[in-house]
Amino acid sequence: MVVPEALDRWRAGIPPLDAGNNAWMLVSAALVLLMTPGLAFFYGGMVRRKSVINMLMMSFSAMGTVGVVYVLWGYSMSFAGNALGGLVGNPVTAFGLARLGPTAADPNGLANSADAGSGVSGLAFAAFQLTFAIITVALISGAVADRMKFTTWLVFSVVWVSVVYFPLAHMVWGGGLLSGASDSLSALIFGRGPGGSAAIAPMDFAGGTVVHIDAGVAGIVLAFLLGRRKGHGRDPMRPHNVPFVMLGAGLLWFGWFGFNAGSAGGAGGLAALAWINTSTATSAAMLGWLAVERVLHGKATGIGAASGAVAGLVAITPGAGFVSPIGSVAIGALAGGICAWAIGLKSRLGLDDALDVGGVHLVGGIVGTVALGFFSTSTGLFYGGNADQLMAQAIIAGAAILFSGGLTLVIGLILRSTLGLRMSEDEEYDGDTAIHGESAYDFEGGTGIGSPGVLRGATHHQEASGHVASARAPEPASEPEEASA
Amino acid sequence: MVVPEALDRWRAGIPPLDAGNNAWMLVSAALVLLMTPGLAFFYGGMVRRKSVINMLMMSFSAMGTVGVVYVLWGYSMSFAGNALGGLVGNPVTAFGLARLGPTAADPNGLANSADAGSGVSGLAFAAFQLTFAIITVALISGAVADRMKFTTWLVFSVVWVSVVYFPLAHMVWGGGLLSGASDSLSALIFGRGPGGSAAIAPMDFAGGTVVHIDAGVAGIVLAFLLGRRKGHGRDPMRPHNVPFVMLGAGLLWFGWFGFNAGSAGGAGGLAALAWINTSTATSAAMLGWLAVERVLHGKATGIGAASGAVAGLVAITPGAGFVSPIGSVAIGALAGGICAWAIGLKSRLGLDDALDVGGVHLVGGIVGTVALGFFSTSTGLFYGGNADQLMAQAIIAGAAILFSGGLTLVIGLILRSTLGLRMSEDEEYDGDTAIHGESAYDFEGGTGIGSPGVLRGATHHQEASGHVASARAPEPASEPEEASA
Amino acid sequence: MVVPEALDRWRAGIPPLDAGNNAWMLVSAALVLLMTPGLAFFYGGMVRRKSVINMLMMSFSAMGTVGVVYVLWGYSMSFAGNALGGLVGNPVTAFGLARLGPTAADPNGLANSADAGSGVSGLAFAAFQLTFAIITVALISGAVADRMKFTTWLVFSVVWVSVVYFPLAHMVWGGGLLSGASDSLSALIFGRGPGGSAAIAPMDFAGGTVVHIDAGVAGIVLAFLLGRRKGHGRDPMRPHNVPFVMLGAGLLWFGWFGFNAGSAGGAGGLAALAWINTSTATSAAMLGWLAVERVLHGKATGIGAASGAVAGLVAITPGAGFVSPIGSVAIGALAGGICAWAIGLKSRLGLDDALDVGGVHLVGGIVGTVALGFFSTSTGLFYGGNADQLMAQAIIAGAAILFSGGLTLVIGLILRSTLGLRMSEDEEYDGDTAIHGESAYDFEGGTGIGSPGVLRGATHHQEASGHVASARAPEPASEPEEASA
Amino acid sequence: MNLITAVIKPFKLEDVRTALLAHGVTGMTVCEASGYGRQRGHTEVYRGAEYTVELLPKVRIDLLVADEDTGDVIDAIVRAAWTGKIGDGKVWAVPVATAVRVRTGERDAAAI
Amino acid sequence: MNLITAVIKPFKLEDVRTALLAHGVTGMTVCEASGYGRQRGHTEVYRGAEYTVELLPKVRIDLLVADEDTGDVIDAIVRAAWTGKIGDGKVWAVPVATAVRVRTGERDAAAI
Amino acid sequence: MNLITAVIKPFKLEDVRTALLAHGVTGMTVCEASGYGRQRGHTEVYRGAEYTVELLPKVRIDLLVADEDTGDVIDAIVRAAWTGKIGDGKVWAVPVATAVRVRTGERDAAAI
Ligand SMILES: Nc1ncnc2c1ncn2[C@@H]1O[C@H](COP(=O)(O)OP(=O)(O)O)[C@@H](O)[C@H]1O
Ligand SMILES: Nc1ncnc2c1ncn2[C@@H]1O[C@H](COP(=O)(O)OP(=O)(O)O)[C@@H](O)[C@H]1O
Ligand SMILES: Nc1ncnc2c1ncn2[C@@H]1O[C@H](COP(=O)(O)OP(=O)(O)O)[C@@H](O)[C@H]1O
Repeated sequence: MVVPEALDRWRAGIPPLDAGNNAWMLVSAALVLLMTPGLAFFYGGMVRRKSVINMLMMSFSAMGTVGVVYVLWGYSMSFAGNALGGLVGNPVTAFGLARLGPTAADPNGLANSADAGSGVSGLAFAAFQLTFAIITVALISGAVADRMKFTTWLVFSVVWVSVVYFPLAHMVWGGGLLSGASDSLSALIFGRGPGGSAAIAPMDFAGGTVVHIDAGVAGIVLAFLLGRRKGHGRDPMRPHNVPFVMLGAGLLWFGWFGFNAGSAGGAGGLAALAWINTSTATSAAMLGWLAVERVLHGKATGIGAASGAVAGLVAITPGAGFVSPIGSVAIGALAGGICAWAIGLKSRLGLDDALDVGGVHLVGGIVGTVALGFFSTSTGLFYGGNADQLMAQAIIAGAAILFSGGLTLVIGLILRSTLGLRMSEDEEYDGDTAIHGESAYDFEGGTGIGSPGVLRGATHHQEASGHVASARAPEPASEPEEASA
Repeated sequence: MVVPEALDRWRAGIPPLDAGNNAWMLVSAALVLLMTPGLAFFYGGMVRRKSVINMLMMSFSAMGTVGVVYVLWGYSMSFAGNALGGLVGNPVTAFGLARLGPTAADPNGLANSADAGSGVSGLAFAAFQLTFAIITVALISGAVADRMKFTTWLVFSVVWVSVVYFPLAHMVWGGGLLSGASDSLSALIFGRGPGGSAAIAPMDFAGGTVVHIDAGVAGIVLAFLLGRRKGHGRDPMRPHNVPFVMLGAGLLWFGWFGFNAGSAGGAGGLAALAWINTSTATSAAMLGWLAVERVLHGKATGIGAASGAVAGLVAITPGAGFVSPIGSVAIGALAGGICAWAIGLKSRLGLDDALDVGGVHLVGGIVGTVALGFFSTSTGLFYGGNADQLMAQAIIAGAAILFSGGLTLVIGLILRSTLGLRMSEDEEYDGDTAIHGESAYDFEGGTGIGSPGVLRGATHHQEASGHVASARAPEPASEPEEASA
Repeated sequence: MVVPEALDRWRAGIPPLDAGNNAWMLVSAALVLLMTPGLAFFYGGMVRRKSVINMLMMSFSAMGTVGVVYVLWGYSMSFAGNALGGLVGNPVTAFGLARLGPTAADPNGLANSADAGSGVSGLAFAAFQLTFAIITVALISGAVADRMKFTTWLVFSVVWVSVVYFPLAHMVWGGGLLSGASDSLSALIFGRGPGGSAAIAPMDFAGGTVVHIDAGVAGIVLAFLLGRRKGHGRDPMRPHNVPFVMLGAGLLWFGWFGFNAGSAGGAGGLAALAWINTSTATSAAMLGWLAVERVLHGKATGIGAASGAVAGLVAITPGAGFVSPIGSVAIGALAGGICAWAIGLKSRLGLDDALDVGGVHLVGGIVGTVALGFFSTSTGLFYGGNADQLMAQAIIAGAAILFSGGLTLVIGLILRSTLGLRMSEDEEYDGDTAIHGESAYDFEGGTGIGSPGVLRGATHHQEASGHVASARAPEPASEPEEASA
Repeated sequence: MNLITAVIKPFKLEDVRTALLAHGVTGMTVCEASGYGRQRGHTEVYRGAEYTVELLPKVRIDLLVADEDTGDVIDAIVRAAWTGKIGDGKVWAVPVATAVRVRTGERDAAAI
Repeated sequence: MNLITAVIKPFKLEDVRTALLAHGVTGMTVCEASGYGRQRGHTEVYRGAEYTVELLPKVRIDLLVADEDTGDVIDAIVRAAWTGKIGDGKVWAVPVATAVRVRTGERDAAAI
Repeated sequence: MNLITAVIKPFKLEDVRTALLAHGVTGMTVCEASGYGRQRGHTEVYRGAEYTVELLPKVRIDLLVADEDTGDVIDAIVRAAWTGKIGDGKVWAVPVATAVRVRTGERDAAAI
C-alpha cells in the first residue's frame, strides 16, 4: 500500500507526515491563539469601567501587530539558524515563512520543518509559535493598564517582540545560548555529554522563561517608567466586572492545554503528561491562593480563584513535561500560595504594576522554573539528582530577567523621549471615550425606540464627516498626583 | 501487524480511516459550531440593550432549525449527486444521513464518505458541513436586527437554507455548476484540462461565495424588504456592550481556524497553510481597518478592531489554501481597509443594513474572491498567471450574487405577503420584553433578599398559568417613521 | 521504516500509540474541561446579581478540589480493578496516577492505559475522565444556589465525588456492577453471552447515569436538606444576565462534542456518529423546548433556547453512539419538550431546586437513558429488539437514582449536623459581598479618575491588614421564611 | 399639595407599595439611590487591597399627595418600611406649588 | 425661583430638551427613574415562572427656573412630553429658597 | 429644616463627603444623574457613525439640614466641589415641612 510519491519523498529525505501529530499542533495553535482574547477579558474585567476597551485593545492590537510581524521576520529570527553567536536567528533566511510551505514535491511542508521529526508541517510549527509571541506581548499590558499611550503601545509591541522576544525564544528554544546545544552556556558550565550537547541542559518546557519571566520583567520595567496611575493609592480601583475576569481565566485554562501539551510537539504520551500536569497544578494553585487569601484577608474571592488558576498555569509551564502529577500538585500549591502573597509586595515598592504582571507572571515563572531543580523526575533533587539542575534553572531565570529587563529599559527610555509613553491627562481621566472614542456599555439607552440614551449615552446622530473634534471643555487637573517616576 | 478485518475492507474497496485527519475534521466541526454563538455575541453586543436577546436568539435558533434540517435533507441536497443539471443534489438520496453511518463492515463510515480519500468518516465530513450551513444563516440576521418578526425568521431560516444555501453549496463544492467539474460553467468557458475537469476552475477554498457573498446579499435584500428600523438616522443606536462584540470576534477568530484549515479536508500541510493565512490575514485586516478608521474619524476603536478582524477572516476564506503568507497579509490589509470604508456606503443608499452584513461579508467576500485572480500562487496574475483566474473568480462571485439575491428576493416577498416580515410596533418599541417575554439584564434587582428588583424588574411572582396576556396599554405610535420599503 | 525500539515494545506487549486517537482524546479532555466554566456562566447568569460570584465560585472551586482529588485517588477508585464486589476500585493501586505515565520503555504511557486498544495514552484517558468528575460535581451547584455555605460546599465536593461519583463511574464504566462485565448485575439478570459478558448490557455511552442522573438526584437531595431560599415564591428571582446564560449554553454545546464524541475513545466513525447525534439532538431539543414554552406561556425565550439545548445535550449523552441521526432528532425533541414541562413540577413539590438541576439533568438523563430501549439501533424496540434493553436501561437508571440519592442524603445529613449546610442569614441577604468580600460589577464607579464609585462602590482604600472585620450592623431578620426542611 | 420623599431599604419597596395601595395611593416615582449614614458599610477585597464600601443601596420614592393625606401617607410609609435596624431611612415632605398630569393637562389635585 | 420636576417617558427626553432649548433653558439634571401608576406593566417569563413588571422606565428631569418663567416652562414640557397615552407622566414645581453655581459662587437668578 | 440638593462632578463626591463630615453632617442620599448645561460633551464613533454625547455624568446629593446650618453646609459643599471649570454644578435648597426617621419615628430636627 505504499504510494510511489511517498517513496520518492522518502528517497529525497523528506520525512513523512504524521496527521495525528500535525492535527494536534494545529489544534494547539488555535487554543493558544484563544488565550489572548481570554487574557483580554481576564485583564479587562479587572480595570475600571472607563478603560475596559483600552485594556481589551492592548491585547487585540497585539494580535494584529505581532501576528503580522511574526510571519515576516519573527519566525526567522527565532528558529532560522544561529546568528550573532547564538543570540538570535537571521531575520532574512525564512522571511515571510519562505521555504516552509507545501510544494508539489513536499505537499505537507515537512522538508524544512523545525518539528519534522514528529511529522509536523513547518507551517504548523510556525503557527504554534506565532501564538506564543502574541500572548507574551499581550501579557505585558496588564502592568501598564489605564495610562500607556495607545500608539506608543502599538510601536512598543513591534519593537519589543523583535528585540526581546524573538532573541530569547531563539536562545532557549532555537538552539541558542540558553539551550542545551553544544555551544550553549550550559555546555560551557556543565560540560558536554555524549552526543555533544550540554551535560545538564536548562529546562523550559513551554515558556516559563521565554514567556512569563520575560513578560513579567518587561511589565515591571514599563510600569516603573510610566509612573503610577492618577489617584493610585487614594481612589478605589476595583475590578468592574468580576465575571469577565473569571471568563478570561476559564478561557486561559482551556487554551493553556494547547500551550503546554502542544509544546510536546506531537500528540504522544508526553503531551498527555503535560495535559494532566497543567490541569492538576492549576487546580492546586487555585486552592493555594484561596487558602492564603482566606488567612490574610478573611475571604476566598472570585478574583483570587481566577488569579490562583493563572498562577498555577504559569508555574507549571516550564515543567509541564518534566514532573509527575504529584509533583505538579506540589508546584501548583506552592505557586498559588506564593503569588497570593507576592502581589502585596508591589505596594511596598511603590510600584503600580496595575494588574500584577510581576506578582503573577514573573514570580510564578521563577517559582516554576526553579522548582524543576527539585521536581524534575529525571534530574531534580527530590528524585535523586544533584544541585546541577537547580543551578541551571537559576541561571536561565536570571539570564532571562537581565536580558528582558535591560533591553526593555532601553526601549522604554527611547520611546519615552520620542513618542512619549504616557497618555494625556484627558485620556487618563476619561479612558475609552477619549482614547478610542467609544464607551464600553450602554445599559441605559435604547430602552424605547427613540430613547436618546438618557444616561451617558444621550447623543445626536451626525453624518460622519472627517475627524472627531474633541468637543470637551478642558477638564480640571486638580489631582496633585505624580506624573511619572 | 495487519488486522484481517482491515484486509477484508481493503478488498471491499473501503478506504482506511486516517484517525489524524478524522480527528482534525471533528475538531474543526466543533470549532465552526462555536462560531455561531461567537457571532451571536459579536452581533448581540452591537445592538441596543433592549434587543440583545432577540439578536442572540436569531443565531441560536438557526442552530436549532438548520441543525435539524441539515441532517434531514441538507446534506443530501448539497453532496448527494447531481440533480437539476448541476444546480442541486437529490434531497432523498442521503435523507437523514442514510448510508453514511458506521456499519459492521465499515466501522468508520468511510464507504460513502465524500472525503474518503483523506480517510475521513462520512459523518465527520457531514458534521463539518452542517456547521457551515448554520453560520451562513446566522450571518444574515445582522442585517435585519431589531425588526424582523421572530416566527418569520424561523420559517425563513428553513426555507432559505433549503432553497439558496444547499444548492449553492452543491454548485461550488458538490461538483455542480460553479465547481471545476467537467460539466461545470468553467469547463464550458475555459475548456477542459487533462482528466476532463475545467482547465481553469473557480476557487473557493472555504466559502467566500457559498457563505459570505451568499449571506451578505441575502442580508441586504432582506434589509431592503424590511425597511429601516424606527428612528433610524435620528435616534442613537450605538452598541450596548462593546466587550461582547470583542468576545464574539475572539470566538470567531478561534473558530475560523476550523472553518478554513478544516476546509483542507485533513490535517496535512494544506491545513497548516490555511491556518497561518487565516491568522495573518486577520491580523493585517485589523490593522488595516484601524488605520482607515483613524484617518476617517480620528480614533481607532474597539468595534473597529473586532470588525477588521472579521473582515480579514471573511476575505481570506476563499483563498486560505491558495495564497502565500505574504499574500494573505496583503489580502487582509486590503480587505480591512476597504470594508472600513465600505460600511459608510449604506447610509448613502438609504439602506438600513443594521450590523453591516453587506459592508463586511459581501464586500469582504468579493475582495477575497477576486483577490485570488491576483494572489493565487498557482494561477494568479502576480504569480505569472494570466487573467483567466481573475475572470473565473469574477464569474463565481457574480453568479453567487445573482443566485442569492434573486432567490432571497422571491422568498422575502412571499413571506412578506404571507406571514409578514416585520414585527409589530410594540415589539419593535420594547424589544426583548415584548418579543421573548424577558429582558437581558437585571443589575438593579436582587440586591437584598426580598428586593423587588426596583428598576425595570419590579415584579410579582405568579403561578405560571397559561398564556402571557399582554399587560401593556397600547403605546403611542407618535413616531413619524417609515414603515417599510 | 520500523524503528528498533518500536519492535522491542511490540515484543514487550506494549501497544502502539495512535497519535490521531490520542490527539482526539487530549482535545476532548480540553473541551470537557471548558464545559465547567461554561456551566458556571450558564448558572451564573441565572441567579441574581448579588450572588453571581458565589455561583461561579461553586463551579470553579470544583475545578480546584476535584482536579486535585482525581489524580490522587479518583482515577484509581474509578478504573483500577475491582474492589468491594464490583462497587468501587482500589484507591491505592493507581494513587497519583502511578504507573500510567510515560517511561523510557513505554514513552507514550500505553502499557497500563485503560484505553490502550485504541492507542491512547493512559494519562490521556485519565485526563478525559478527570474532566467528567469535575463537571458532575459542578452540575449539582445549580440546585443549591444562593444558600449553601461555601466551605461546606468545598468539603462536600471532595466527599461526594469520592463516595458517590467514583464508585458509580466504576460500576458503569470501570467494569463494575452496572457494566456488562461477567460479574455484573446484567449478567445475573440477562445471562451471559458468548465471551462471558452480559447478554444484554446496560448502555451509557457518555454518562447519562454516571453524570446526569447522578448529579440531578444529588442536587434534589441537597435542595431538600437546605430548604428554600429566603423569599422563595414571594420575591422575584429572575436571571440577572440572560446573555451569560446563552454564552454558557454555547460553551457547553461546544465542549459537549468532547464529552460525547470523546467517549468513543478515539477518532473513528463512532466518534463521528456521536458528534452528529450530539449536535442534532441539541438542535431538536431547543426547538422542542421553545415550542412547549410557546404553548404554555405564549413566548419563546432565550433562557428557553439555552435550557432546551442543555436538555438535548443531556438526553443524547447516554445514547450518542448508539442511535441514528434520525433517532437523535426524536430523542432531542422529546427531551426538550418533556424538560420544558418538567421544570414546573418542583413548585408543586414545594422544592426549591433553584436552577432546575432536577428538571433538566435528572429528567433529561432519565429520558435519554430509557429512550435507548426504543432507539438503540442494535437492540431497541423500534429496531426490532425486544424489551430487554428497555429493562436494562430502567435498571441502570433506577440503580443510579437509589445509589446517588441514598448516599447524598447520608453525606448531607452528616454535613448539616457538623459544618452546617446553610450560610448565615447575612450571607444569604447580601450574597457575594458577605461570602466572598467582593461584588460582581461596578458599572458606576470609575467614570472619572478619582471617582469614588458612587453607587455601591464608594470605597476607601486601606492598607491591607489582616482580617476583614464585618463592618455591617446586624441586618433585620424580618422575613418570616422557613429555615430549612 | 406635598411631595413626599422616602429613602428606604430596597427590599422594603414592595411592602411600601402595598401599604400605599391600601391607602389609595396609586402612583409614585422610584429611583435607585445610595445612602450614607450611621449604618456601617462592608469591606471588599480585591487582589489583596481592601475597600470599605460606605454608600449602601437604598431606594428613593417620590410621590405627590394632597395636603390632607400627607400625614397619613407618611405614617403608612414609616410603618411599612420599618425593620427597627439602623439604616431604615428617612421620609420627608416638601410643599408643592403646582402639579400637572402630562396626558390631560389636569392640574394639582386632579393631576395625582 | 422654582425647581420644576418632570417625570416623563424616556423616548420623550430629546423632544423635551429641544423644546426647553427653544425657551432659553440651557441647563437641567436628568435621572433614570421607574414609575408606578395607571399605566400597566408587562409580563416576563423565566423558566416557566411569570413575572409582572409593574414599574416602568421613566426619566426624571430637574431644573431650576426663575419664578416668572415657571408657568411657560411647565407648559413647554407638557407639550413636548405629550403622547396622549396613559403613562405620559407628571410635572410639578417646588419653591426654592436659594441656589448657587458651584464654579462661580453666583447665587439665585445668576446661578441658573 | 431644608433639603439641600447638590449636583456635582462624580469625582468630587468623596471630597464633598469629607467636607460635610467635618461639618458634622453624617447622613446623605446620593443618586447617579446626568447633567446638561454649558459644559460640552464628547464625541463617540461606532462603525463610522459619530455621536455627540450631550449629557454628562454627575452625582446628585440630597441632604436634610436644620435651618441654621443651611448656609454653612451650602458653602462647605460649594468649596469642596469646586474645580473652577465649566460643569462644576449647582447647589440649591428647598424648605421642608416635616421629616421622619423610619427606625424610631423621630421627627424633624431629631430625624436627621
Ligand atoms: N441628613 C440626611 N439627609 C438625607 N438623607 C439622609 C440623611 N441622613 C440619613 N439619610 C438617609 O437615610 C439612610 C439611613 O440613615 P442612617 O443614619 O444609616 O440610619 P437611620 O435612619 O436608621 O438612623 C441613609 O442611608 C441615607 O440614605
Ligand atoms: N402621585 C404621584 N407622585 C409622583 N409621581 C407619580 C404619581 N402618580 C404618577 N406618577 C408618575 O407618573 C407616571 C405616569 O403616571 P400614570 O398614572 O401611569 O399615567 P398618567 O400620568 O398618564 O395618568 C408614573 O409612572 C409615575 O412615575
Ligand atoms: N437650570 C438648571 N437646573 C438644574 N440643574 C442644572 C441647571 N443648569 C445646570 N444644571 C446642572 O449643573 C451642571 C453644570 O452646569 P453647566 O452649565 O454645565 O456648568 P456651570 O454650572 O459650571 O455653569 C449641569 O450638568 C446640570 O447637571
